[in-house]
Amino acid sequence: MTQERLDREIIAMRVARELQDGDVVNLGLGIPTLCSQFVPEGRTVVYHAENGVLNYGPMAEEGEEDADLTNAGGQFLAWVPGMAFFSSAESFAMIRGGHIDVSVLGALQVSERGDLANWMLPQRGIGNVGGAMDLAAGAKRTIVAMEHVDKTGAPKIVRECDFPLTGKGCVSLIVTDIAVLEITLGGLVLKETAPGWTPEEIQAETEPTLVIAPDLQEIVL
Amino acid sequence: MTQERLDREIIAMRVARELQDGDVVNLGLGIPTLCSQFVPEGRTVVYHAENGVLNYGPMAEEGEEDADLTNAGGQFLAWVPGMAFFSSAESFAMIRGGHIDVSVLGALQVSERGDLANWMLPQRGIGNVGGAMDLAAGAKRTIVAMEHVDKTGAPKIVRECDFPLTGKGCVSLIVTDIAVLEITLGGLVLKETAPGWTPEEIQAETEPTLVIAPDLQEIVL
Amino acid sequence: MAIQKVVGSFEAAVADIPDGAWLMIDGFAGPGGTPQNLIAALRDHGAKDLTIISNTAGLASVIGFGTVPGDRPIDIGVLVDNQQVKKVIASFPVSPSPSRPTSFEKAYKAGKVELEVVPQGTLAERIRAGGAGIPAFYTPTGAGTMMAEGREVREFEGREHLLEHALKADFALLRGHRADAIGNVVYRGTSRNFNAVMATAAEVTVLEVDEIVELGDLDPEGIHTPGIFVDRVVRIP
Amino acid sequence: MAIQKVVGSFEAAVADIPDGAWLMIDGFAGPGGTPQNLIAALRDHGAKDLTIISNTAGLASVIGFGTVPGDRPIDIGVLVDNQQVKKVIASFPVSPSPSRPTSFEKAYKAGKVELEVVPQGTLAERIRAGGAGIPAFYTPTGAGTMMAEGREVREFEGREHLLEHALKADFALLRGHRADAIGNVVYRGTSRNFNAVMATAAEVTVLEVDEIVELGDLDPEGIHTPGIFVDRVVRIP
Repeated sequence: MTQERLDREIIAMRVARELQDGDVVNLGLGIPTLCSQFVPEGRTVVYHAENGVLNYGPMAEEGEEDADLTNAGGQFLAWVPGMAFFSSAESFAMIRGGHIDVSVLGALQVSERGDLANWMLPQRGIGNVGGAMDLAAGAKRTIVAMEHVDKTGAPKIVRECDFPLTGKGCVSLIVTDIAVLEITLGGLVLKETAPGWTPEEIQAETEPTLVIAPDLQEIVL
Repeated sequence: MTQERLDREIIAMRVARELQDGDVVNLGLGIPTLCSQFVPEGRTVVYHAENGVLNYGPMAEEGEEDADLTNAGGQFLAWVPGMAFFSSAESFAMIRGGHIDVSVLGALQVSERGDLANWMLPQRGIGNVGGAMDLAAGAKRTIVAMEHVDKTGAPKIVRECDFPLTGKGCVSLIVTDIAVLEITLGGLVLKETAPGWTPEEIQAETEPTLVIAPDLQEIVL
Repeated sequence: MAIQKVVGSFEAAVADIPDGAWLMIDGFAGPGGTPQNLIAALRDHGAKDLTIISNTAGLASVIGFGTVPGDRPIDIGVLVDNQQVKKVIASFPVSPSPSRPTSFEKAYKAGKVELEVVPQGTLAERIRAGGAGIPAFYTPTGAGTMMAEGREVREFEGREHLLEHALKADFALLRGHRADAIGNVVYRGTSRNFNAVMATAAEVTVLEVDEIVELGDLDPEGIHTPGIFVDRVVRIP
Repeated sequence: MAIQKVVGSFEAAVADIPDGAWLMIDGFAGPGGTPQNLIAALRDHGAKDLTIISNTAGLASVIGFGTVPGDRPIDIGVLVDNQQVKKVIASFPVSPSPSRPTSFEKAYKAGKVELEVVPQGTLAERIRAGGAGIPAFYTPTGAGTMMAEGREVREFEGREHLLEHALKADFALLRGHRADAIGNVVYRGTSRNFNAVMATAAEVTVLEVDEIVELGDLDPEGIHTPGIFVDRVVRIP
């Protein structure tokens, strides 16, 4: 079997399986944004964007872009029935108040206890925190979607984050291009592997020691 | 000259002279409610009711009562152009945030330093605070409109309130049925008298010692 | 599966309210905004030992207060009468006139119900905080008064403030004007009062509404309570 | 005299902004909601040493971010370029990509401007608190991170929270969609973002709007910013 890294769409597809019928979901920039394309049939997900819109649907068609209708990343949305608009204060009251079921975020580092670092590269000396800290603190469940290692090949799943933190102990699931990992009180559990990857190979790209799930399986899409 | 106590309409008329063009005003129950009828010509006052309406106008005509359009006292209002509705949280954000220029309230007692007691008769053992404490704390200016003495003839303007307080040092002007008094750092100043009343007679119905304004005059309506 | 929050009866909408529940129920100076049908259903349902967070403790027994003559609307006074209420947290718990006591005042004086009086703005802000994930905040309201008793006092810019804590509830019983199937709601006029903020602060938010409309019929710019706050909607027949 | 908040020119609307003023200016990920005309007028006006509270510190120099191709909208980056800015308080101060630095990032690295980074929800809530008379509140956001530095940490229900203080400004420069002469305003779509909350927290609130309508033309149920928060409205020609 060829050992390949999953592409961004496949990561997003795996994350999308976590979204339950009726969930209110906030998708971060990058891979998380792609998740909305892959929600399993029969499930209705309510999308929240922190710039103040609920129940948004697809991106705007070319030529239909409207500066007054974007997601938090500045991507143009389509006008669909059922949307509701509100201010940033109300939007973050929803987030902080526990009204968002799932937040899907990218990450620079995640620790084995679920600490998240995703807003500042230390060497840049300046960064965009945006709504990430509020989402990390407020969403009922935080899922990280990311590449397993950084561009130099260094693990992004670490014992302790050395990048500035976004939130402590907030991440419950990590979906990467080679594995699905759950953060539990009993440790960092390897639940699923990408096709062709052994637990040992995944461990080699992961700093903390993995707990192998008794029902470890190939990634389910 | 006959010595009479001013009636409630005249008290309201005197208070109304304090309302400046463009002021945002919240009128309490009782005499304060009457003020809106007497705003001097040429001045536009914006009325705020704490149950969530701005720019309301007159009371509803008989037969036009609508349970969805009342002031905070449950009186029916008329639908007029320019109104805005909002929630109680937003309404009190306006009050607490200093966006109300003048609050006109009734009182059980006012102290010489402007402490206000208007929400509970101690002998009842239970009372309605409503929005009074928020208005006392938040309005830029609090004017009290009341009878000078209670039903037993006891002064309501006292050295220290012995009724439960609504707010400390919040009252700046008191308009009663016999006098207009200003609360200043230099003491409780008698500014205007009702027709036929001498400062001595007003002092006799007032517990703290009055400072007589150099420009003391008969009440200006 | 499409989201569907419309429930067929008031009875079904309150059926799972347990004894001892904390409720937020709208009620102002008159019937506007009061969920009269849900209150009646809760009376029939019979859950006891309720703690009710509301602006008033029921004023309908005081005739003519915000009420069209001849009308005697239902409010939480009926729950007090029915001995379902353990405690009320309110800003306006009694009649304006001592000579016309409400059901609540009589029960309170008989030692049958507890009361926490909260300034109206502090009540609204504590509920907002409950919905907004703010556990506590400082307010100038009530400093130097009885409300400071048992509360932390702290100065900001030379002025005393009180620390106030968030309020949340198990259920909110509210009244809206129009709603769609996914639970977007608009209120009408001053009936919005405590309804919109209470909708954010309960585990289960239930509204009775005048009208259920098609998805897209509500102006997306003018929705007062977005559907994520709403669990059940019942149309008033 | 009838209340009349409509001002004839952007120039007049910003003419009294002094050096050293604290400003709130809307700006999100794209031009939606950004008061481009008022920012341009402030650039021409020239007030210096400004402290600007905004979600971003200007992103227009990063092409294509929420922007229709070919368009290069004005944002607070032009005030940075014009050396009018002393400090920015923002949640999203720089380009998402380090390789495409904005004017602000260059000025910051050159030591010409100061920066306070605030989580977006904390920023919105601090502004709301400024408008709502809440001097300070506790939030779970940022606990256990750099944001806790220099802040009081306190546990509620076993969880760490930070004490955050209200933000206010001398002027707010905002963008609405429709307004009437007494200053009632509605926004359009996601352009509401920080505009509605900033409108409550400044001494002088100024909006540019697409349209001025007759009193009564705005739905009283759907007004996002009631006129008492608004001082000046300028129609975009």
